[in-house]
Amino acid sequence: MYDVERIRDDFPILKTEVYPGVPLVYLDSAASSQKPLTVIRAMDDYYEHYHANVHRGVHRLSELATTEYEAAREKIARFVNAPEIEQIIYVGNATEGFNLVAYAWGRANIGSGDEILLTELEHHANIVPWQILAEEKGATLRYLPILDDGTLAIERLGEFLTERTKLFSFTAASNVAGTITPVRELVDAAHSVGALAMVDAAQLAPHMPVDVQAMDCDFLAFSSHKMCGPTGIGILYGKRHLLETMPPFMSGGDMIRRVTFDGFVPNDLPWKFEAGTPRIAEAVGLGAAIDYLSSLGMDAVHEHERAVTDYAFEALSDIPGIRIIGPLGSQRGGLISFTLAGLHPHDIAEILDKKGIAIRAGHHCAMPLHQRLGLSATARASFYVHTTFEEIDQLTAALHHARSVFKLK
Amino acid sequence: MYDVERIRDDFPILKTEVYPGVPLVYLDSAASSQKPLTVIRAMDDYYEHYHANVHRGVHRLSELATTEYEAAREKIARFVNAPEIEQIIYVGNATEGFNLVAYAWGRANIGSGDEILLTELEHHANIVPWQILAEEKGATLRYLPILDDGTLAIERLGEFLTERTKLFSFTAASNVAGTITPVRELVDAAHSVGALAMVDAAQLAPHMPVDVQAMDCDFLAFSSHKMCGPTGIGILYGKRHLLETMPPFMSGGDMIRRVTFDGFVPNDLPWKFEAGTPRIAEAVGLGAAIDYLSSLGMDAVHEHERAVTDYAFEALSDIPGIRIIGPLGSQRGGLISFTLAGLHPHDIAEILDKKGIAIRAGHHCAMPLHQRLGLSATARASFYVHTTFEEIDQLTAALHHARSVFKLK
Amino acid sequence: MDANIYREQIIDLYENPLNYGEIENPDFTYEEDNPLCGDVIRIDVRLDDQNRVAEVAWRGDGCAISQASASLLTEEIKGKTLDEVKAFPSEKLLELIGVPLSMARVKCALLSLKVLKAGAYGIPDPGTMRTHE
Amino acid sequence: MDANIYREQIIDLYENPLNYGEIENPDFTYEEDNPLCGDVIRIDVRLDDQNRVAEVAWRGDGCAISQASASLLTEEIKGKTLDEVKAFPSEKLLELIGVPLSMARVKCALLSLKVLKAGAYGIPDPGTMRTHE
Ligand SMILES: Cc1ncc(COP(=O)(O)O)c(C=O)c1O
Ligand SMILES: Cc1ncc(COP(=O)(O)O)c(C=O)c1O
Repeated sequence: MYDVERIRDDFPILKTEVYPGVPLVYLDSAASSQKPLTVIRAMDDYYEHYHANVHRGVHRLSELATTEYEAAREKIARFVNAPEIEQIIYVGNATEGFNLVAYAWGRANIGSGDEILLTELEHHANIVPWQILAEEKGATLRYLPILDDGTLAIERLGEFLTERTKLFSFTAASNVAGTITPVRELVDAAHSVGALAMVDAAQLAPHMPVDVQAMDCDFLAFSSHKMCGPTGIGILYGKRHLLETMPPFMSGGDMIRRVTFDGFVPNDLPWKFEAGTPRIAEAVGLGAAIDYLSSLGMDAVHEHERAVTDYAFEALSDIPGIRIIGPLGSQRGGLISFTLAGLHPHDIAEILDKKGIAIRAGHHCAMPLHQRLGLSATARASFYVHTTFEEIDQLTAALHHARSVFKLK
Repeated sequence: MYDVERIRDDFPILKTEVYPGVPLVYLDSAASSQKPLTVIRAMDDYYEHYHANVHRGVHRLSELATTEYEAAREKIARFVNAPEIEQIIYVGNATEGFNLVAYAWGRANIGSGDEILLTELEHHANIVPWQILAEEKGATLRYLPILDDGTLAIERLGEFLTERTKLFSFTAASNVAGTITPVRELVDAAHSVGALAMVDAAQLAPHMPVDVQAMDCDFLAFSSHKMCGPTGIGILYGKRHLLETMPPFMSGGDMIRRVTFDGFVPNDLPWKFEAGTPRIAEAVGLGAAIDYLSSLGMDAVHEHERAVTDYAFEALSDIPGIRIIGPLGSQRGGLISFTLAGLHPHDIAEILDKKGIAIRAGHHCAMPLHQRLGLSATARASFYVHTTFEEIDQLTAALHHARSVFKLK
Repeated sequence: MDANIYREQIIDLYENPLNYGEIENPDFTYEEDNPLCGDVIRIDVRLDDQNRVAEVAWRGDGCAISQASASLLTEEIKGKTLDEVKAFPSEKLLELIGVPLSMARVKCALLSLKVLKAGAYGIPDPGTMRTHE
Repeated sequence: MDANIYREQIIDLYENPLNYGEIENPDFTYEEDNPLCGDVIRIDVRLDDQNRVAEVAWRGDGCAISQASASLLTEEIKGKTLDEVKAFPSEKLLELIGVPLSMARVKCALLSLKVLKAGAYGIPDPGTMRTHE
């Protein structure tokens, strides 16, 4: 059984008081999740007992550090069902995953007149690197539209995927509308016109089982800090033949086999893409986060969030003047973005904060989507493994209170 | 007074036994330094009490996280005497600092026939990004030679710096020869032909006071993990007018002011160069490391290392068959690379490891320098704030022992 | 702790803003947003022949703090000289708002002043900005 | 704990390697380095008309483990068929070396076998490699 109270005990921060006497109600996991103690302690253990630089050392600490650094990679490979461990590249965050592909694959493979297809749902991380690439190469960006309920206009794919399309990069789960997209269907559509498919799993990997082989995607990126892991690290998965034929992105130590004054020979995968001293403690922490999530079971995590989200959807729907962005039910991940007539999202977040409730207000790094929705900002409550029904009740009550502060009827 | 025993108490790992009954003698700080407890605890405190995503949040945790993230930047700015806080860019490691400049400044400013001057002392981080850039742009790399004692052939600068030189990028302290270079003199020489000057401070910032204004350098990079801070973060400093006119490097959330479906407007400095969720815990940890080093005083740190290094130099010089790389005395930082006739560096490191002594063996990410020296590998012992004379005695004894294992006379 | 930053006057000004609108042929005009939250404010100013603020109007979209601040600021600068506008202290505006603000909200509160000063100093429009309405 | 990985035989082989040298007109030859430490080994092999190893020689530069391993391996494969060479098990070589090795040193120990097999499978030279001597 999924015991949310026991799970809450795993997260030290949930015992924090935000203001004297005001306990934390953390409903901002989509921005960044909190960390269980095991993750924090795994990094402490590293720093207190076996920190050293990896790969190049003969001595014992370096050996231990290298072993744990690579063991974490293996855990991640298993977590997303990657065929081979070498297909898991450590990067700084999901954003760097998109930049790596845009620089290393994109600059070698995108030319004038080519098209890159995105969707109207995307986060800036999956827009701006392609804007820069398209501008540099004379390529064109297109955006698959959404319907008014925040789902993709799948039936219009045929208009947008053409033989000029070289890449279709899309989110598996929207951080604003909550929409869960039909990844395999979109990947197949991309492949059917000879395009590659890249998946933004930043909001998927923390919440649901991920299977890159079942998705058949060519690239996939996500961030550690949204899935119980530390800041400063993210993952890029890629198909082997693509990673092998791509030139390096960042260069320096570790990513080389050999350097002379005249040139260099890159290292094997995955190190070819990991330049300089890597994110060692961060990999150890992410490995511990993967262990933690696996111990809960990603199916159970998803089910818990579904229950909480359905409950929240219903409760919030009754608030006068509310507009909830995105679809209902099974097509929605564990978050709800909304506006309240007569109350700016910032003011909502501020009033809730004083009651200890942390939600986010703004464009959530998805300005184009907000423009499409005719909004400049939304308020967003997002849920995770430790969210309780009582917290949803507190949220609902606080929103009613906010309306009364602003004297809304 | 500099009390090394008290300082050793600050580092939990120094109490570790590498093998049962064999305490750690850590002489590999140049590869990566150990961390004082205050640094580890600062990150724990962050994760246990105020972790949240920065910059975009109204709620209290986000406010606290943002404050600490930016406070660390201010500490770093003060530590290197940067004129303005916005000139401090958080990157993943020193290597990423070079890549950022090579991509963002280099691709806009280096053309066919231009020259980039490096030196024969450089680490791969300060070679390979320029090789890629030069190849792409049809530019030429040149290397200022070293003399046989590992110091730069400064008197030949006139041959190598010409009006074709657009950038002179050089190390302030070599990670192999130990050489400390005359930074201001080299920067002035670069400026005198209209070239920019970039300084590799990866081995300087941990050990000596750094003053970017006194150096007058245009760019400077270093890594947190070599200076008591966490892995996963480094610093790029740049002159303001350069950073302002450079295009972004990585793109996505946070580095933008505004995004539409058609384009984007970059954010102000320093965030223009920090895409996606940043290295928040890592910045907090680096801030604590700066506090720690400042509490010791960088002059005192340098003086202590000088004493230890001089002592080690003398002791090692007496070992039969030893060849010490690099200069004597005041031109040397706190490390000694060497070879022993009849004993491969790897075997030395292995035998020392069994006695708990961690040194590094290999090319130390400076293969071209090793080629220049006619060596494929060296052994390197490197010192830091916590290194004692007794540890040097243990090193010397262990090297005599290694020779006896290999039956060398 | 309660949401005491929302005192009566702020909420009144949010609902009934002062000086809201546009000026035809202003002497200067400027628009800027707070990129981290999307708040946006545009201010138009017409000066009289003594370089005093003869007419001022603002439009915008954002939270109660940023919008109330624009009302309070535009009200306050009427009749002031261009030099006084350029020198208008941030502290003064925060005082007019009169409630304790966190760091993030201080940016909201001062957006109107940033826009006003940019216009007064004649800074060119920084990008492709546009009110989201 | 003492440096027991350096048993007598390893050190003897380091000082007096077996089969050290070159073969003119080998049937296959291959060279590779361990990029993380700079150890490098080149192996030349001449086969007889039954595809058995008639002559083998190696050159290289590196630690006692990698160099002793090359002596032991080349000694062991004399007279073996090409197919036996291709199938030569790593465990067998580690057994011949006969001392406990850490992960990093296992790579040193197996470098010679990696080079031998690459040559036996006819893999083309992977880069601009060259012995540092
Ligand atoms: C002189 C020098 N430059 C650059 C680097 C690169 O540092 P990092 O690997 O942390 O990027 C190092 C350390 O490895 C170094 O010693
Ligand atoms: C859908 C989506 N994609 C990408 C990102 C970027 O992640 P990060 O900021 O960790 O690089 C985020 C989170 O901010 C996100 O929600």
